[in-house]
Amino acid sequence: MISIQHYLLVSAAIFVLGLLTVATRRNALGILLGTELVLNAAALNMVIFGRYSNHMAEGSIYALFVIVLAAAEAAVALAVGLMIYRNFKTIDTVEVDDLKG
Amino acid sequence: MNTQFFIDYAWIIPLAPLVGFLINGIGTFLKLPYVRSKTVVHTIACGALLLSFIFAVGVFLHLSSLEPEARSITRYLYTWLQVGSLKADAAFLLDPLSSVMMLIITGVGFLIHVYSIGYMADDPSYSRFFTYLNLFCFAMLLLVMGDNLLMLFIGWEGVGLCSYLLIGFWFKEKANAQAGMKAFVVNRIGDFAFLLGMFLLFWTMYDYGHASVTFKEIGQHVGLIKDVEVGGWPVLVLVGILLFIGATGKSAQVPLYVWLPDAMAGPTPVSGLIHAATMVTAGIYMIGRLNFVYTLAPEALVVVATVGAVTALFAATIGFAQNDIKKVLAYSTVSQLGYMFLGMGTGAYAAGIFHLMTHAFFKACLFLGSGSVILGMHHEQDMRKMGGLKKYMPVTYWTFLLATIAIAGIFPFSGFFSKDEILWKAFEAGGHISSWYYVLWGLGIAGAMGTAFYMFRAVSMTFYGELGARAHEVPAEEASHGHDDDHGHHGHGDHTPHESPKTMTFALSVLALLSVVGGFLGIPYALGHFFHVPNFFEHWLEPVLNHGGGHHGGHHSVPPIEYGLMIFSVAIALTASYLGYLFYTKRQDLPKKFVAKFPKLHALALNKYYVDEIYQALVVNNLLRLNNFLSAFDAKVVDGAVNAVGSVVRVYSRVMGFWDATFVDGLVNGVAQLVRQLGRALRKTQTGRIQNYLYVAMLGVVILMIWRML
Amino acid sequence: MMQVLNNQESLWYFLPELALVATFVLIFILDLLPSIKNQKRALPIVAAIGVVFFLGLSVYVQQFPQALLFHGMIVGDSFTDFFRLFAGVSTLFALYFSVKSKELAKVKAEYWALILGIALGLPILAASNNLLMIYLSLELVSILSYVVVGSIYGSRASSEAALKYVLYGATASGIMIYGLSLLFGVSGTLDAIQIKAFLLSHPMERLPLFIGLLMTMAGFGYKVSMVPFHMWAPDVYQGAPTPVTSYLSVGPKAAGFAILLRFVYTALTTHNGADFEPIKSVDISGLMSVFAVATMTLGNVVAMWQKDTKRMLAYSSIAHAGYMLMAVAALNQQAIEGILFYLSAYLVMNFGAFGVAQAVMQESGTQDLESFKGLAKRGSKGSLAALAMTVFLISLTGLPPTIGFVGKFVLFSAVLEAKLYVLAVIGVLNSVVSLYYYARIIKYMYFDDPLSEDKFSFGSRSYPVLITFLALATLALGLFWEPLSVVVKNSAHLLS
Amino acid sequence: MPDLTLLIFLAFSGLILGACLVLAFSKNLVYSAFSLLGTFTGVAAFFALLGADFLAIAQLLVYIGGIMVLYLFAVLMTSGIADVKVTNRSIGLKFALPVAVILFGLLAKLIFSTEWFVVKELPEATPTTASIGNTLLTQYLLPFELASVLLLGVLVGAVSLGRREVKGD
Repeated sequence: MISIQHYLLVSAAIFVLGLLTVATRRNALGILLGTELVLNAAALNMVIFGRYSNHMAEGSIYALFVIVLAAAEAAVALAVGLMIYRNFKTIDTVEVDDLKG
Repeated sequence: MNTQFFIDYAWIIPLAPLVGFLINGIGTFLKLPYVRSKTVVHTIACGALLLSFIFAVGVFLHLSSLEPEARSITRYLYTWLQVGSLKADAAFLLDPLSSVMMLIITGVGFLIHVYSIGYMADDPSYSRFFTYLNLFCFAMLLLVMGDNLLMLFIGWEGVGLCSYLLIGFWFKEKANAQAGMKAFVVNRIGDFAFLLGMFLLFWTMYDYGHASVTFKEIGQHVGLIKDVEVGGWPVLVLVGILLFIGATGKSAQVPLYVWLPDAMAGPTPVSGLIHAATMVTAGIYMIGRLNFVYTLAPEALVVVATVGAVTALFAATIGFAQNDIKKVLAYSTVSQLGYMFLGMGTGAYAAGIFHLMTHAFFKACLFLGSGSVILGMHHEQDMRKMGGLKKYMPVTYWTFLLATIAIAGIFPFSGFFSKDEILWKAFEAGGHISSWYYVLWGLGIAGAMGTAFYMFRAVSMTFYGELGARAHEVPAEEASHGHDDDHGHHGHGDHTPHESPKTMTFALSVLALLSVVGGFLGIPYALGHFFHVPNFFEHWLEPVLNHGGGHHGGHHSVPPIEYGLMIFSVAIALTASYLGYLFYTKRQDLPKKFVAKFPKLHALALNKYYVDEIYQALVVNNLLRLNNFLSAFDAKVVDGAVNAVGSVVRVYSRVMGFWDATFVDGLVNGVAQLVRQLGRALRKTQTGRIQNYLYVAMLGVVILMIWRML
Repeated sequence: MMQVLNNQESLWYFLPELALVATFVLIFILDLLPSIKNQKRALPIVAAIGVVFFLGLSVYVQQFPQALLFHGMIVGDSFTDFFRLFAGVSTLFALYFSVKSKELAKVKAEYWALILGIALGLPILAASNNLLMIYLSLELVSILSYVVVGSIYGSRASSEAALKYVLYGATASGIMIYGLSLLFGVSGTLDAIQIKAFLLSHPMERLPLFIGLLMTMAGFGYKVSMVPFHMWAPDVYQGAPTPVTSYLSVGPKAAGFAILLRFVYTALTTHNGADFEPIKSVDISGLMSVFAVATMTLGNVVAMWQKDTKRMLAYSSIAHAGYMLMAVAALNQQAIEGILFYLSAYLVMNFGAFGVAQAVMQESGTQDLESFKGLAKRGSKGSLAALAMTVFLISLTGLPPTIGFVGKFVLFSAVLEAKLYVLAVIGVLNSVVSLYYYARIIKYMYFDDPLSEDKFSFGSRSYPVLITFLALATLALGLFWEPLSVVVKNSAHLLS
Repeated sequence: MPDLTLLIFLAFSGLILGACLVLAFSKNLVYSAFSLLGTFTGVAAFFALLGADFLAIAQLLVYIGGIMVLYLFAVLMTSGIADVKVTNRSIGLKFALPVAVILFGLLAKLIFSTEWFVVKELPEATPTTASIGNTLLTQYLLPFELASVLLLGVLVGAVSLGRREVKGD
């Protein structure tokens, strides 16, 4: 039988790999892909807990909002990414480091 | 005359200078036409002080008409702040102590305002100067009139602010601006301790159900926390010492005195008002006001007395070898403040406050006299270029001489009464409290001898002999002209010294008169009982300072030793005075021989015991060396790997270096340097790369998780 | 148990926000009219009028009894009312400085609308009682901020700031909702009040609570720029348009503190007379102390090295967050009052400092701190600017007689009342350190020679008036702060 | 029967983890972007397994139909369609990887040591669409409306950032 822990473990793996991605990728879009993983892990967690605590509606709605907001965030982030590409001719974040110190 | 009126309107005392400040300040700031007229400016400024003085006198008269026990009136204005259990009113406490301080501030302040009319006559920033002066008086009055610690602190910070403004008055000169910054930073250290002490007192009282910052309530309930300890220390001793550290900053005691001599960069009236007569006495006033705390903390009192006595002697010996007339007076001020602290630390609060008052008279007179000399000499401060001024500036000479006799402690001038009272109380405490006080008394006597010597040295060099007879002693590289007080005026045609204008000599004369007779307010019982003259001053302050422990009042029998000590100290003062006169007039060969024989000793005093250099060598240089080491380390690590982990390691090592140095050296410049190094290291973590930022966030979460899970 | 209102009943409480939404939409509609589109000032004025309506209605709704609104989604209490006013006032300042900004001369209608959108998010974030509302309103503020940060066309700095902000924000909010999901997982509810009820009736081990809280702090901490979630702030503050920077450092930061306070106090502590006790053994106080010390120390020591005006102010802003976090660690009623008071003080002095900085930077054309040199000697406007800046800097340092001193005083009182002596000492030491970099600007302005001989000009007649007003407010509130402290005292009661 | 569910679970877990690993470590950005498809599908399957039918569909539609396509466009626009090396290199992996491993360990410890809020008897999964709709329009009306304001803002904001893109050329 699949227990809650199994689900949570998969979700934790997604979360950690997402964080690893954002902390190491050079390409701005690569980092964004990582954030999608982090958000998906959280949404999955909500559904898992909603299911096992018999608060399905709440968990689902939360996950739904996560999906919606992730989409919104991605739209803005990609627009910003295109802007960066215009101004820097690259989306390699290692080269986008005028501001530092 | 119904003096109740003055009590009802006591708020006019601080308000008048504030209004003067606002009128002149706004005019100056907006460049309104009326500030172009010097008459308008100084009429407003002096008028404000005069009004305050009249009301201060009124308050004094009213208080003296009351029964001694009733002489404490709180004038409530409005609730200034209230947070939780902390409540502080804007309220004025009118009692014998604050009324004495008010009289000194407004009285001496008024004279110095009048003096400045002449002194600053040709300065382009005339109105700005009077603006600051008024602001200062306002802040100082807040400090002494506030009925709670918070108002005292506000005034404390306010007078500091004015002091920096006035030191840096001619801020076009870098040295002045730097002197202002030095004073600012040194005082911050003191203020930090002061705040801590204040909070500690408040919260300890809070724990015992009497949270209050007003002096009256602290005084009533402080007994409750007499035996409370924090980390093995009686809390009141900690409070006393912390507050005293604040006082060493503001009142220029060892080791935080270094700013005061530099502060002489400001205009001379400012030196007279702020750095001699009033602001620097804030620390004395604070101890007097909180005497009930100190009385319960005898260990703190010993610290106060010791620091005071050491400062008194230490600064006096530096005074021996100074050639700048204002520097002599500056070190003399440091030394005299030391006496006051010695008095406070002995538990003889009234004597300390008494010396505060007489000192305000004669030191203001001396400073203003030196200003008059400087002006007469066309902005020359080096005494070696002076001499023989007696005949050119008679009024200045006589007033200066009288004040010098007063400060030297020669009977029956004011300085004798106050200083002798302090020394006697210290001696007496040697028998009553601990024989340690005998040592302090010895330091004090030695300092008194030094004071008489260097003051007469100054008089001789300035006023006797021939003008410029000593100028050849000035090394060529030092022969700069009027480096401090130069505000570019005076047609430089006539170089003969001349007497100063009437406004200045008037102020000098009044102050000289006070220096001569001021002492009779506090005639010691030992002398007074022959003529049935009581010690007015001590009686006046008794309602405030009656917690003085076992050895106040009494006085029914006078031990013969007291007369002996009196004669002894007068004899010492006379001898030293004569030596000071002799060495610098008839037998000028003697000091030269002395210098030739003990060049090192002389150089030591001339260079102020190399304290500045020691600070530099011990602290700054060592830390610079450490910094070099760190920088080298830095370069290697940076070359190795520019990445987040490298930065973390660097930060860690810096932090460790920082802690080491703090505990090993722990002084101003050094800590500042290390904080800067820490900042530079931490700054490198901000690499400009977003994934590093996210990595730090992840790392932070993981570290905190580990911290809690293990 | 307090009243829980349904959707229709709650609408009355929601009038101020509805006014903002209406203005938000109205701006897009007006933008379609050619006559308005060509009027450069028309849309910001409409936006400002909308905010004024919002403020008026906020005062109006204060008369309603406190209640849980929209089935417990948000809380209508005096704490919310306070942050409505706070958001409104700070938005008005942001609008004014945006109008006067040369960087933003070319912005279109959407900029003004998005500022209003952010303003809408602030009070809702402060009022959120439900984990979903927390996430949603936080994202509302964040996502719209990403856009306005990048609103200078063709500017490398602006676009770099936007990129860093969006990547950091997305990750931080991701970590936060993961943490919130853990809290949901142990309590089975999304409602903060019910989480506390559950935790009280079901004692449980600290670990999941602690980790949930820690991860949640990533989201809150990134909003208030708390170490180690602060790293976006210097870069974004430097690159963003100056009015946006000043807005971010006041409005969203305050809302971040609001939700931090509300969440910690509602869900994780119990009321015990005047004190708050953390539930079970979740050491909130210890955790927040660590954050506070790291935040203020880092902000202050790194600020000393900055040569860029906005970057320096960014680190200063981090340091100030640290001071307030210290009070969060105190966990008492005074701490809430202290933070609300300090936020108000910070609003006045920070907008003042940013206002002068913006004028100086526009006049000199650079963000270099050295453009402040000799400001006091450059004509009457120059000395006004220098004097006002000095007041703001003294206030930011926390010296009397300014509101900054009173604010610090109140904060430290709260910390000491909680007996966190070490924390207070570190805080005071930090204040001393901050003196160095603030005093440096004062030195530049008064003691150094000007780089330019021209008389200084604000470039607008109303600008110096506003700056003077802020400077006077900084001083006046430092001396007569009773009214503000009464407001704060009344607002510091969280409904739970 | 339980074995079948377990099998499905394991299969999709494998899919998710594999996709995530590709996403995190592949040197080619296009591969990473496509691997997101695997993760999203896997998570959608998990939603289905957990009985969240509506959410599973939404995940497929929004993520795979919307976000995925958006990403691919962005990848191609910023890298140039003709550009063959769409690199997606990593930096600091040797520092981040240990931290990530530790984090996963800590989370695993947390997951297994915590007593989660779980009902004794898991009810049968019922269709959730209706209840979600109901709840959204009653209890969760405010977030629902607020999200619409947010989306309007995002729409305008993203367009405004992008519009300049066109105008600049």
